[in-house]
Amino acid sequence: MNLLYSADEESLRDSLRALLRSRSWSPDDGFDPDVWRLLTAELGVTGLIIPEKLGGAGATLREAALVMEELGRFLAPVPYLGCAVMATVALRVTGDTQILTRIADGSACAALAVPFAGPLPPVSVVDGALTGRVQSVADAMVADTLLVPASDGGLWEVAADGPGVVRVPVVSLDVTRPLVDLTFDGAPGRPIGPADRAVAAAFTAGSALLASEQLGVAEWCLDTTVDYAKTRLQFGRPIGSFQAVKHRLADVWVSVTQSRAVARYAAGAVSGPDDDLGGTEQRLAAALAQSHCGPAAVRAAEECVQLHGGIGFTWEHPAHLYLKRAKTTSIALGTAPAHRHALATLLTLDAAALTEPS
Amino acid sequence: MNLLYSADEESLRDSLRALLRSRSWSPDDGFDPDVWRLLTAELGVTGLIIPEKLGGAGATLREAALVMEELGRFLAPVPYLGCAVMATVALRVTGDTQILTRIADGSACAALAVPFAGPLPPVSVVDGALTGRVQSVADAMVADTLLVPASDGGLWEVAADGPGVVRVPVVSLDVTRPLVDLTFDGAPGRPIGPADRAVAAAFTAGSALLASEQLGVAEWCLDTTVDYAKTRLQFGRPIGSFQAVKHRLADVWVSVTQSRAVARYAAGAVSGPDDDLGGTEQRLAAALAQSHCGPAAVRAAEECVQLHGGIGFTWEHPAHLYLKRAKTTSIALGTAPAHRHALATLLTLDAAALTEPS
Amino acid sequence: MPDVRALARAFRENTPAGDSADFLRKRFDAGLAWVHYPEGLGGLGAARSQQAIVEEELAGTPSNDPRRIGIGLGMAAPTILRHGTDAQKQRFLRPLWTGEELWCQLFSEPGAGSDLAGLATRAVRDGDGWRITGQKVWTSMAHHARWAILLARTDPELPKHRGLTYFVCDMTAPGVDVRPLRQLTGEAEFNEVFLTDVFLPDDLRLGAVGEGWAVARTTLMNERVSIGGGATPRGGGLIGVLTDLWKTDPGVRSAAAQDEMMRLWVAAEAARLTGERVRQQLAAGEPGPEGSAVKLAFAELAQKITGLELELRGADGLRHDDWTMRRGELVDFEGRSPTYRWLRAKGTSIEGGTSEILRNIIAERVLGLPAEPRTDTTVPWRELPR
Amino acid sequence: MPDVRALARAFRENTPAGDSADFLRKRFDAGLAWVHYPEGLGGLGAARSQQAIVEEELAGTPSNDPRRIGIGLGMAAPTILRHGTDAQKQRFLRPLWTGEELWCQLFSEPGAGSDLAGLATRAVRDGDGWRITGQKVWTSMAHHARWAILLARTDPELPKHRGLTYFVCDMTAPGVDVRPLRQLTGEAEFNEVFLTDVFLPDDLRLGAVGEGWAVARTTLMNERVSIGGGATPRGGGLIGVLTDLWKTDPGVRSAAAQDEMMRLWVAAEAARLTGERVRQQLAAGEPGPEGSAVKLAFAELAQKITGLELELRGADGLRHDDWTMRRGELVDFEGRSPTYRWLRAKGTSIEGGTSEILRNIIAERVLGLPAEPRTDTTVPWRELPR
Repeated sequence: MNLLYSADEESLRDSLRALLRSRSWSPDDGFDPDVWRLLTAELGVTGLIIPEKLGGAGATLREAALVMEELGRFLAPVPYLGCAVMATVALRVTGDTQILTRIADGSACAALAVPFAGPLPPVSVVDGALTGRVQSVADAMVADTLLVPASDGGLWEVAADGPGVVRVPVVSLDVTRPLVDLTFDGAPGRPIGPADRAVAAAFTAGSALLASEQLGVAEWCLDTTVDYAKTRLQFGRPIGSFQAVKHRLADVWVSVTQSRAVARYAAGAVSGPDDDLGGTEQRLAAALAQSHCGPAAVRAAEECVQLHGGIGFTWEHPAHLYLKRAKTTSIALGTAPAHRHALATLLTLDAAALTEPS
Repeated sequence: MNLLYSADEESLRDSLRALLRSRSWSPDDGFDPDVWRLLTAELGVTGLIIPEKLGGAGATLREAALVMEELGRFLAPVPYLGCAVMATVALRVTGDTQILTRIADGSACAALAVPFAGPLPPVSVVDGALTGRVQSVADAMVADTLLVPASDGGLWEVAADGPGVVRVPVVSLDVTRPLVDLTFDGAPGRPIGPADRAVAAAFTAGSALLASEQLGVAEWCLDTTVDYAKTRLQFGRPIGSFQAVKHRLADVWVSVTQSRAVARYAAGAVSGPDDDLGGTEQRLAAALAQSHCGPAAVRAAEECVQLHGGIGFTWEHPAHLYLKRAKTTSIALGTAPAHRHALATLLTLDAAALTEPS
Repeated sequence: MPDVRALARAFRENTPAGDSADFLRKRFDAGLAWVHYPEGLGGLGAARSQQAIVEEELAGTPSNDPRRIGIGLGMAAPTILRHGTDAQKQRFLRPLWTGEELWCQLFSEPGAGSDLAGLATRAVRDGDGWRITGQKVWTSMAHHARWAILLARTDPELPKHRGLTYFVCDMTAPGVDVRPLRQLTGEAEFNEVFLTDVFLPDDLRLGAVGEGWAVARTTLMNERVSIGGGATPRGGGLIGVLTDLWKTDPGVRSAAAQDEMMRLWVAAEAARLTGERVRQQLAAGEPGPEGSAVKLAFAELAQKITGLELELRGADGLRHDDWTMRRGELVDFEGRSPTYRWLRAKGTSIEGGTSEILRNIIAERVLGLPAEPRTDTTVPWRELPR
Repeated sequence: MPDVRALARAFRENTPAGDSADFLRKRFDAGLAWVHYPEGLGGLGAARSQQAIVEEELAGTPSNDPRRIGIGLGMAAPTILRHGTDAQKQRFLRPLWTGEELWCQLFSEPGAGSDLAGLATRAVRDGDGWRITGQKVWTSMAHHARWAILLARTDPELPKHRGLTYFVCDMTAPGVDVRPLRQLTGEAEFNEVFLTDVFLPDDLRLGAVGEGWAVARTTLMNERVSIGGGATPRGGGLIGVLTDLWKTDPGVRSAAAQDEMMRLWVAAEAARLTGERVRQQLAAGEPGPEGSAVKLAFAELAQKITGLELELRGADGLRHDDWTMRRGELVDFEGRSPTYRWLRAKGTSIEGGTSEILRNIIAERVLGLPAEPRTDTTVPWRELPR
């Protein structure tokens, strides 16, 4: 599998950076509607993985991974993961065209109504309406369309501001990706297909691509810390000239370098036909990606805070935003230990499942 | 509990060091009979924890822990752990006086016929004679008396060079504490009491005191590496003036400092009456000691090899002997994960045993 | 040797405990504040270990709040005792100990964190006093403090350690501007303190002009000793929070997590026993450097334990309690949300000497490893790159 | 651009494979040894990536043993190619590649490990040649080698990097004494080489007098590139040994150990994919510094995986296979006992550049962090403390 960036990807990266570099966000920004609009209108990346015949760019998840990487690096407060990756993949799997067309042209923003971490709660269907509670949902505050896996086995389209839907913002640890608690109380909706495969595919794709976001986060942390270490003087020397600082940054670089290979592999693995998204190799690549890239981002962010010393501990310096993003993503869509357990199962190494050798 | 060294202990330490400093061992020495004799005759430490009325010094396991520490520091090839700690504790618990009297006057050397790591194998009793195999037994090559837990529930005294006993030396990873495979084929013996409590007490005492040996090993590694780092010049400076080397040695010092507190605590915890040796606090202290001090010694030894560079990787430099001792002791009498599991059970934190909260 | 127990008993019998401040002043005057201090300065010249007897005998009587007076007690007092004039000792120690006057520390600056001796706050002679100008940072309690211990540069032409002078700063003096400094927890537990032409009379100078670094070493040494902290019971503190969660919430349990939790339990217990051993050494009159091992281990553990707690909580670990800016003066690791604990713990390896500086100190002062080649200690401060 | 595939096919069709050495010499002369080398020197001046085509076409024909000729191939050859005279290239490259003449490396010394440029072996002019005296260590293959690449000091009055000269050392010359150096595995995989007044004619000098360091950098750069190593399949190598044990021996399995093993599996797979990405970069003509990440990770992983294996094996992990001193030339991590693996792995973070030096290089050359203040590069070598 090709683990490098293509020329097209590098060019997309340049465009994204040019757009994102011109913005800045405060620790209180949970959503930047302008950037979201520009991503749709100028770069068309919200419809990147939507088929061309539905108005999208018809690209693969590899390119979307590149977008995730840059959004992570800039910590752009936009619902790309929830809408343009996970909801989109779920819709692709169900064969929906209506909503995808609207996502592609920027007139809709969808979110899967699933907890960002933890098991799916039951949402029951009575007389064509939904009732239930789903907590800690990502990217749903700004969505207009909710995709709800219901207890009838279907994935339902529900208008986010429709009757019977209450959205309560959560005080999120990561304020740049706000969570919301959803309550459905007889909310009308429309089933668009079976939920199981769609949601599973969305999680596999989401886990695989979240690794690229984590890579971007880790890269920002490393770059920022290296820059600081070159210019911050203590004892008459840049602190980056001290060997212990060097070695720790070298170790972070090694881990980020590995994240790049792992994230590229995961992105490539999930870039085939949607039918493959339930495959062993895809799930393995996604679990590997989360097992490695999540902890790697946390470590890079922790070193960023620590090596900045006091200033890294302030509200004013952005390091804490990356720390919070890194930690929450290492929990979201499954913690590293949970992904390692999944890997053991996929590799037939799980002790509980192994029988005596013949 | 007093975690410091008493004046008597410091004075014992001085005597031990004076004796041990005058000796040197090659990587091929598995036993030094002269030192063993001197430890008995000059310092009387082989009978340290044997009651005075049996000719011993009537001291507690705290003092024996101090001996372990110094033997570990010098890596003295003598069967102190096997004979003067574990076999002696087992004999104390069974109430034996005969063998203890002979250990105290140096005329006997006993060893528990149990694997240095792993579960007890069955040794069966037929017509008052023993049959079975016990592999990887420590300190048994030089013992004249074997204490064998047999399947009748008894602890048997068997003459090591008697009929029906075959001892085959093992190629041991730690050549300074050679292991031996024992085969009993109708070996005559004498039951001296029930085995269960005696063996369990010996393991608790052994685990607790092995931590002091591991402390001594780690101290040697730290001291030796610090000395080397002060004198080895590269790039025109002592390598110990490089910050990364400093920080790693500081971390080893922290871990050794903790080992000292933990090992002292464990030694104190097992220094009460023999009846207490099966108590929760004693088992907890022993498991804690092995959970911390084993890995700490391995780490100190690994840093010793690494920071010595090429010379640390040679047969000629003693670092590898400490590395091998550290690693084998971290496996012997239970690995750190096994001890952590025991701790979880003792603390009612074991998930399997925890029931739903009421 | 004074019979401390008898004195404490007699004091308790003879002193009405009605007014708390008055009781504490009387206790100070009776030499029962800190018995190892000299007579007349709150002590009896007794052994430090005798203090436990006093605390035992006076248990239940009015007491100062050790967390509010911590900086005064741990840092200002020993420095004043060692380097102050008689007048300074008489003036400052009693209200410091009773808690009537709180203290803060004006040492760190934005450009002088680990490299404290590189600080830039200037003190310039002005008649019978000094004019102080500069910016200090990471100052807890500054908004409550009556006094501060202050390190300022009196001679920029000397090498950096030699141009410093130590002052007591009047926090009510004109030109002292205290501003909250918000941290990644959302709280403002610390302050920035801007000093603009603050006048301090010369009798607020502590020690000789140019001797500030030597005086500050007394302060810093005592800071490190006091950081070892008090006794906690086994399984207490942050590890207790984690094991309580484990015991009460079956949803967080898994075999892999159990081993991870037990690793932390072992590390916490090893650190706790090390702290216990440090206290025994102190009590035996054999203070050692092991306190720094306790601080290093605590910082690492606090971060790992709280990090694991968030992981175990899963979705709940993504939710914070409150980002409202507030003045959090006393750190409460156990009372607030798991996310607060985790965030606040990140400060433990930075405040009171970073873990990096602590490792340097261990390596050089405990292990005796050679110092790095340095050039910043011999040239005039003014010429140093900044 | 030569049609490499056609040339290789034609060569295979027209060349009898009876005598292996003869076949390899002919292959060299046909430019199919290393196609990116110049014509006449075993190559065709083609792209490095074309070599894969040759290997494909010549699969199954006689080949050299890459492990025995590794030092020659990876270090001596690129250095000779870049810095050698035409005569040297003609003389050395062919038998080096065919394996008829093996090579070793005489760089490290007891007093110059990480600080290679501090080496003390002297080379003194003697007529039309040089007299070499000194001691080298960690020399693999020295007891088989016909030639060595040698770094020696020709001018001790110059700063250390500037007084070095690079030679080809004739290992059969009088005064060359090769002695086995026993390692903690019990084996003697390496040698000490004592050089006593060894005469080397001046035509064995590689590069100009005093340019030894620049020449050595070519060697070292190629050593680091080659250390990235070849492709292994997922789950292969040491992690495969561990998972095979896990699969076949139920006694080693536990929930805690499983998570630990899976951590290592993840780390091994991450390192493997990183190596794969490095090879893709090389193939795409964009070599990067990521190879050093692979070496660092491999060293750490090899030690952790083999250490866990011993733990899992319990009692069996206490038993070694054989301490007999032997000449172990080729490292075999998988064929010998678990204890051997574990011990040998300790060398992976020392040999070929310690992990510490590698981190320095990453920090300074990749991340661009400033160098430490140095004094050893400007004074004459003779005056340096040793």
